[in-house]
Amino acid sequence: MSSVAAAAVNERRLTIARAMAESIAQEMRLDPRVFVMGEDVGQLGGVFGNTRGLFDEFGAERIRDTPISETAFMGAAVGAASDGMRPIVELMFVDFFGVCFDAIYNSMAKNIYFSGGTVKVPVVLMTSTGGGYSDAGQHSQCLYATFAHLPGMKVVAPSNAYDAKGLMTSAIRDDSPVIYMYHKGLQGMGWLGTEPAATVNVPEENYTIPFGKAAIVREGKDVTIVGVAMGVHNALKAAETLSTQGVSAEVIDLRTLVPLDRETVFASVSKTGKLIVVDEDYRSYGVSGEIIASIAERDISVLKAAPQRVAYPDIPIPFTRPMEQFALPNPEKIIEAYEKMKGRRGWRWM
Amino acid sequence: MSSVAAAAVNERRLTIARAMAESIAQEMRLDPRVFVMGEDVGQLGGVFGNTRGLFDEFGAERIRDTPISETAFMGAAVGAASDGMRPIVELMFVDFFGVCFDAIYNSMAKNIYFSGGTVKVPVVLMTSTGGGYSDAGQHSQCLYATFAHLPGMKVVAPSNAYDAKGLMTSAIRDDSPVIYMYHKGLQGMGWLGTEPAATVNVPEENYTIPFGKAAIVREGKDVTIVGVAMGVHNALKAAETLSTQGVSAEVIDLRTLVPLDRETVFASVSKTGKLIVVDEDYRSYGVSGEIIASIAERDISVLKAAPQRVAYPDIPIPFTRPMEQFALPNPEKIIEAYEKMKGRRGWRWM
Amino acid sequence: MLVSRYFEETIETIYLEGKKPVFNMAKGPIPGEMHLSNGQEPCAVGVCAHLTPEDVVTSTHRPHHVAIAKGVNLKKMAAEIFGKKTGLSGGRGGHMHIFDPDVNFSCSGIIAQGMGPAVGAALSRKMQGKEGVAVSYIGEGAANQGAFHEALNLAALWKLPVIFVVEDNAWGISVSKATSTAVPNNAMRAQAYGMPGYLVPGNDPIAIFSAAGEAIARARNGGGPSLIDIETDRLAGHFMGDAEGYRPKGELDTLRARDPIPALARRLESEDGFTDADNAAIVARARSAVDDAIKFARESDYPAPEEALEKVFA
Amino acid sequence: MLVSRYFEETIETIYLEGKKPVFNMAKGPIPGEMHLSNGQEPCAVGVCAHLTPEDVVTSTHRPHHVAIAKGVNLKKMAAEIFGKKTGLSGGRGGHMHIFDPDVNFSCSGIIAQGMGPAVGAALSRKMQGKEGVAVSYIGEGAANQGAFHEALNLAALWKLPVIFVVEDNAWGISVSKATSTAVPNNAMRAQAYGMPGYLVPGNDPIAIFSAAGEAIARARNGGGPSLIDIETDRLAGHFMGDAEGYRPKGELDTLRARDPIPALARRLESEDGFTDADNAAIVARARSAVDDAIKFARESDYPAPEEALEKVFA
Ligand SMILES: Cc1ncc(C[n+]2csc(CCOP(=O)(O)OP(=O)(O)O)c2C)c(N)n1
Ligand SMILES: Cc1ncc(C[n+]2csc(CCOP(=O)(O)OP(=O)(O)O)c2C)c(N)n1
Ligand SMILES: [Mg+2]
Ligand SMILES: [Mg+2]
Repeated sequence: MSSVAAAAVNERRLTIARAMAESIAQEMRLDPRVFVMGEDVGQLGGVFGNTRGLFDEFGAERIRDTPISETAFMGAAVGAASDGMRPIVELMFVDFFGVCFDAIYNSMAKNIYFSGGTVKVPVVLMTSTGGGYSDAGQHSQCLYATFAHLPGMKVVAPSNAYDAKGLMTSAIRDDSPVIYMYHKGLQGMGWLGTEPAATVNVPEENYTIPFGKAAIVREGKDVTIVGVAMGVHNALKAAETLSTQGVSAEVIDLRTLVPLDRETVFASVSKTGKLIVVDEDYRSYGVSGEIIASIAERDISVLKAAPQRVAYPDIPIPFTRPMEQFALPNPEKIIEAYEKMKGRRGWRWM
Repeated sequence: MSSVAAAAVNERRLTIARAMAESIAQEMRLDPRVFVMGEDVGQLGGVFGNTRGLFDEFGAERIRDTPISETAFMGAAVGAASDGMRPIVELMFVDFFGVCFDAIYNSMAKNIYFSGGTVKVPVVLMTSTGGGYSDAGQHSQCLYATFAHLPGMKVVAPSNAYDAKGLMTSAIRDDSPVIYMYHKGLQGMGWLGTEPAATVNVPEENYTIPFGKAAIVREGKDVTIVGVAMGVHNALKAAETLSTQGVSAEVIDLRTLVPLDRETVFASVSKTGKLIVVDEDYRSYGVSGEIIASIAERDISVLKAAPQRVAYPDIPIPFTRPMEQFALPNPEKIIEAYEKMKGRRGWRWM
Repeated sequence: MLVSRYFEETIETIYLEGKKPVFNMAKGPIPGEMHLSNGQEPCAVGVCAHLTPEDVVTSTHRPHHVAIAKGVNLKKMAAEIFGKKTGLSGGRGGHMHIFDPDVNFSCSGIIAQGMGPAVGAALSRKMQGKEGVAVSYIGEGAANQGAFHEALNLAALWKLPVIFVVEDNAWGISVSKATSTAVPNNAMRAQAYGMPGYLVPGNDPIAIFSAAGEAIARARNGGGPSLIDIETDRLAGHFMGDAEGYRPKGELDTLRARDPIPALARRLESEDGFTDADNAAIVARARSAVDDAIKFARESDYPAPEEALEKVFA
Repeated sequence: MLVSRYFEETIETIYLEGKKPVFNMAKGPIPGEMHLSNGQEPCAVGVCAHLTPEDVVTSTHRPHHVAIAKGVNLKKMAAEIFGKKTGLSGGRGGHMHIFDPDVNFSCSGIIAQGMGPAVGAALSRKMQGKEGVAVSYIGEGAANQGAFHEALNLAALWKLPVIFVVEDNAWGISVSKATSTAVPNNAMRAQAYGMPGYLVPGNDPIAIFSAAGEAIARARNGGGPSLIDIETDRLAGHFMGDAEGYRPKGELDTLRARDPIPALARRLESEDGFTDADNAAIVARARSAVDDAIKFARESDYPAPEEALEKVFA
């Protein structure tokens, strides 16, 4: 069921934070092995609200506040998962991965392989991403490619509450580690400011969204704009503006970076001939390069113009508003990228 | 001075390990602020030989064995560097970055920016990369893109001893953090097996090699093969074979990933029309995607065929020889990539 | 303590500008997270009173009080917090990334990640034969981070002039010390590194001053590192906007009643003949220093957006 | 101990096949790094003798002795070390990545990174109300890694049934304990977490057995974690190919003279009437178990290269 279809049958609008919490609660009711561990996930309900209400329902054993010991509790998630539990762990900001990444990328991600598949590692690691509210260089990063580059982790990044719930349910039921990256600017926490379009109708009942299936969130024929999480909203806004200029943009929400739905992107670019990738993660060696290369290596003849990227520059994230806003992707930059395509050598109108 | 020129004037052949140690020793003699910290760098001379002989000359104060406390000593390097020293730290295997990456990517890499340039962070972090000798999934990775993706670190990866020395000297003299990635299979340690072509003539005197200048290590006109470290040797071998088939391949050694010399690659591809990227790091969201995207976004009309990548598949590195060798890039795969280009839609002979 | 307290109170007011009626961190003249240090001033002054600009201090996400005690340029710090061009880093760092090399002050927003750098700075002093000790501040929550263990071991092993200061305000965001820490205090953990550990209860600047004096003198004399564990109070929320629903009822009232600033004034009055006039003079000095700094920050220009691209490398 | 010792000796011989005259790790029937456990057998058997297959053990880069004591399938382990299809993971993991879920054994080649998983397994048991303790092995070098601190605190805080075992062989590759550790032993660090710490000198399996018995019983009875610090000897190089130039002259001779295996035989002879015939019988059983395992490994097929692409996800 697509987001659009969901909206038709259901009138209940949830924020991403509440959609995540609802999925977790439903899975916890169904499966006693599911539990949550992390900093401030208990009584506080998570700094970003995605465990709100769970402590009251499930108590301190299953909604477990931890010390600020990410290496220990990420490792503990691996051990508990291999021992039959299904932990959901929270890394409060993805920026903090550096204090505990070994437990994640060398154990959580690889133990299935190292054991030849005899050990399962059903961990969901949920972590907040993104900036835009002046939280500076250690609290605003996306780091999508940092996780997606390394083997053994599925990587999920919802752009709206409907997907957030379905992807969370899929993640909890998966026997492999899933990195669930939620964007603070979409979370629906008023104090962070929020993108209203991320708060959508969400069915009350359980449902799953398969990994590796991108969503075409707007159809079009002149240019394909690919994004994830906040990038999707920037793309949709740009598409709206472009449509007033007679340009029909197709917008693709990747939804998961691993597995990556190259097929859907390729099919779209085959149709439109033009590709723009929007990414709030750092530009070089990242998502934008991967998407462009995935198309180019398969068949460059589908590209009717040099593909463009609108990504975060290769700089630490600055605190001050003028600098941060300057550096962030936005709809204007996407439109500019489209305009630029025309001026480039390599641009050939069909 | 190019490697070829160096060979002409100097008859002294060094391994990369010895070239690194020589550069470090020379800089330590010139500058009392330079010192080395890491595990087994002292009397043992480094597990991979790059501090051999230094302990005897400089003693335990300046060639400093550490506990297995990477977070503390990476952090200490940052603190010492900001206080006027010029530490060289070793992370024994790059695979271990996960236990200490915060100190690296959130402090070492960002403190210059956070301080608005008022603090300098002259750290060289040297670390071993690469597999091929069955050291399995936690001791064989390259992780080039993991470092190159994140802002604030220069990333260097020599393919031969001449470059190794010059790049090390540049790294030590740089006021910004430099990640110096040396490939175990090029290091010249007999016990690891070694690529003989990495051991080349090295001048005894000091010299620097600028960052961000790729080297054209073989000129050609039909296809551009881009690589780094071990990838360069695979590319050169493939080029040799291709030449017997009448195909003239140009081989580019990137030498540094940050800064990345996109100009040289673009100029070469503009000439040859065809691009193959060789990368021992994981395929997705990595170096190979970045190089291809860098060309495509600039001007797709220079690409006369779909660019190809020969990279490590998105799997943890297997121990057993048949599996590991199957997964590694090699000259045959490069030749195959060239062959494949012809069969593809998107291939257009000039 | 007064400069620090007035600074925080002033920041608090300004921070809320533009964030009402709906609190939104992104808005107002000071956007982003804001961790105030109200109540923890004794930890800052009690230790830093022994330091010179040459000494090194690394601090945390809650850095203002320590920065002020260490002598960080107040105007430039205020301007930094406002994101202005005249700020310490021209607005790139912000409130959690205060760097002032003139007085060897820096901090990190990542828990416990100032510890390694402090050890390194101390190593640098030792290797260069230069004067100076390094002081690393962390919270009691941070003391359960691996970096704590590694840094203490390394400092003790190499006998470096470092003083580790734990500001134990009993909370790490919403997680109490009892929920995070297997032992009653962190001073006892010093034994695990063979270093002296001091437990200073009572949020008492004089007691802190005395413990710190001993530890710092030892470090200066080549006697190696120490750990000082200070029981202090966080009088504000973890960050601004924190509703503090996790605090036991009445806790805040108790803490406010023992606010260290009036407590010290009372003590000075009774013990040292400190008068209302003395107090007024100090208060006035503090206010004017803060007001000047805030004025400077307010009146300074924002940097040009494109400056974001500069200063990535040295 | 005998199975383990013969296993290592056999591996040692085979490892060198194809690596002469020039030692090259990449060559021979067993490529890659090889960390042998000769001399450390008491740490394995003294603790694991108390365990059932249900109990969880996490080990290190030097895992064979512990794996054997824990009851890991010897044939499949040998085959894994040879990189064969019949190996525990079909050759994907190799010697540093021995996983046998049938007896709840696993390891990591990254220093101290088995500790968190052991804590998690113990948490799992506690939450599920299932039987079983978790034992986490590390070396004395690893005890200076941050994970040590975090894992011990978490285990103590949550009162989990974990036993942390430090195999102190006095070396971390070429770095001596004195060069890496600020305190004389790691047992004393247990205090920093309010948990009992045992120091067991003498590389003595009986003493280890007795300390472990106490600690494991406490864990089984809900009494929470303990730390056991064992002074043991590494009779081989750090890994094969290590020339050990860093060892003080004569050290190896001293260690060999106190090899725990003959020492135990002598003790059993004098104290328990253990005879030469008893010894011969045990030796024969051990040899035949190892020989069978090695034969199985040798005769097994290699996996197909393309299998490399399988088992990345569950
Ligand atoms: C490694 C890491 N984990 C988590 C956080 C998020 N965080 C910021 S402050 C904080 C609580 C810190 O508590 P404490 O160390 O006691 O300092 P306090 O806030 O009380 O001053 C947490 C968990 C972080 N910044 N870094
Ligand atoms: C985080 C990390 N750092 C460094 C290494 C490299 N390394 C492998 S074994 C070893 C020494 C370990 O010493 P110890 O813990 O005493 O175990 P032992 O080898 O003596 O059994 C080192 C440094 C590693 N595997 N992981
Ligand atoms: Mg606190
Ligand atoms: Mg050891």
